[in-house]
Amino acid sequence: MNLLYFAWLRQKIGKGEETMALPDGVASVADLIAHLKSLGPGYADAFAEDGRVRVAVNQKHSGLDAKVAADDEIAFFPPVTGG
Amino acid sequence: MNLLYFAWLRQKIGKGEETMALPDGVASVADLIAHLKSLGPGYADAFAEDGRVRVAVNQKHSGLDAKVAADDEIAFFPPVTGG
Amino acid sequence: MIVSVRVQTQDFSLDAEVAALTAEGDPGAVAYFTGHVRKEGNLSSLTLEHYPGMTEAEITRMAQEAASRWPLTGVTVIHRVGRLAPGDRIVLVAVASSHRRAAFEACEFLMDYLKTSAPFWKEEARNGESHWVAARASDDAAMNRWRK
Amino acid sequence: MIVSVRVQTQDFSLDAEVAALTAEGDPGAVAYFTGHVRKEGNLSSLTLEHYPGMTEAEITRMAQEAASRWPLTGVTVIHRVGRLAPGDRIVLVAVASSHRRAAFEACEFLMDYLKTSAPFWKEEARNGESHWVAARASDDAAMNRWRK
Repeated sequence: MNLLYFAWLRQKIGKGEETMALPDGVASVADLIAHLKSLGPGYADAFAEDGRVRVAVNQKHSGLDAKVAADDEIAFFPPVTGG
Repeated sequence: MNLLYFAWLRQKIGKGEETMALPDGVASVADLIAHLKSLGPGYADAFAEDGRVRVAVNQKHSGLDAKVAADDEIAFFPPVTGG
Repeated sequence: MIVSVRVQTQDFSLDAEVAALTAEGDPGAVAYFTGHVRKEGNLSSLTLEHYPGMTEAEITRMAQEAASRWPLTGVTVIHRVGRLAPGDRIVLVAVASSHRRAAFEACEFLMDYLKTSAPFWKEEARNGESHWVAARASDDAAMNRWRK
Repeated sequence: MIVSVRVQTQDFSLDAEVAALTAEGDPGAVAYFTGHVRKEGNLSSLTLEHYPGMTEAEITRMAQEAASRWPLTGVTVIHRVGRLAPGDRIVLVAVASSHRRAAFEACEFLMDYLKTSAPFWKEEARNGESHWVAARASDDAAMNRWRK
């Protein structure tokens, strides 16, 4: 899967994009976040408050219960502030 | 008084502006319209349907009961269609 | 507050007007409206007449009323008169504010006001004949939304 | 219907955009909105980030949703990204219709949508320090007006 991080998530994690094999036991966005939090303090900090993080699966706004698969593009970002 | 006519009132009356002494017995816009109707067929045609004519006294939208005086600027016109 | 009201025969530049409108204050939001002569069918031209003096005074009064209802930093109203061709721009209303909702509402209010209260009259030429455009009840209804 | 959606670093010309937007169909009414970087106090710059691909797709979807709700002849949305200075224009939404109320409503709808759903993020620089702008509950409330 291809993971993208924007705004302060990108800064906390230290990169804007990474490719990752689907981790064992990960079936939903919530599972993926739990896995990412275990990867280091930057990830743990980025996802410390789940409520502040938004997610898009294959460029569509999604919820924590959305399913994720090996070839998905999954993006994490703060609430949007354009316009 | 200075009288102004706009749009189809100007065309029916045949002029856009005229100066007139305050006619005897004319105290309101309604009185003035009754007087103007007597001045000829163009005037009578222009004011044939009172409901279609709007009036401004000294450049302020006014009603048929507004008072008129010798030094007023009184304009007659159709409902506006700008914008 | 910047208030610029003009009745003119020539066209206008939106970019120049917005630069002037936003030169003072700190508006984060500008809402605009332009009205255009229809290109439909057999319309060959539109001629606009106004009441010099009263028109400018009415529009300025409208702009001040808008500023009393919403927090605005500027209002620009340009209304063209004379002979216009299909597709030409007729009118510009631009409203600057620090709040986008205020800018939108004041802009819509001013357009409704212009349609129902500013002394302008439109004459259409079609197939070699001219006729005066009739006022529309829907414009009066739109204006009535704003009555307090 | 004309739909033009661009995410770009450079500024835009309102006059050129309106000419393009009104080239097709017969819109008598065009409503616009521009958002500008505040000039207040100690803000030295604003930097905008977006999600390439998703952003353009989201805005295009929004434009189509607007066209399904109101009778529109065209929609133009330009959103700038990168580093902007105080007073710079950030965004343009322009909506053409044969009905002015439809143009105003669709324009306001699209702005509310952009504020709450299009993937853009603003970072402000003040006094040598940067911070990410927080989303505002008032923008969510504005968007909720349009939910069916």
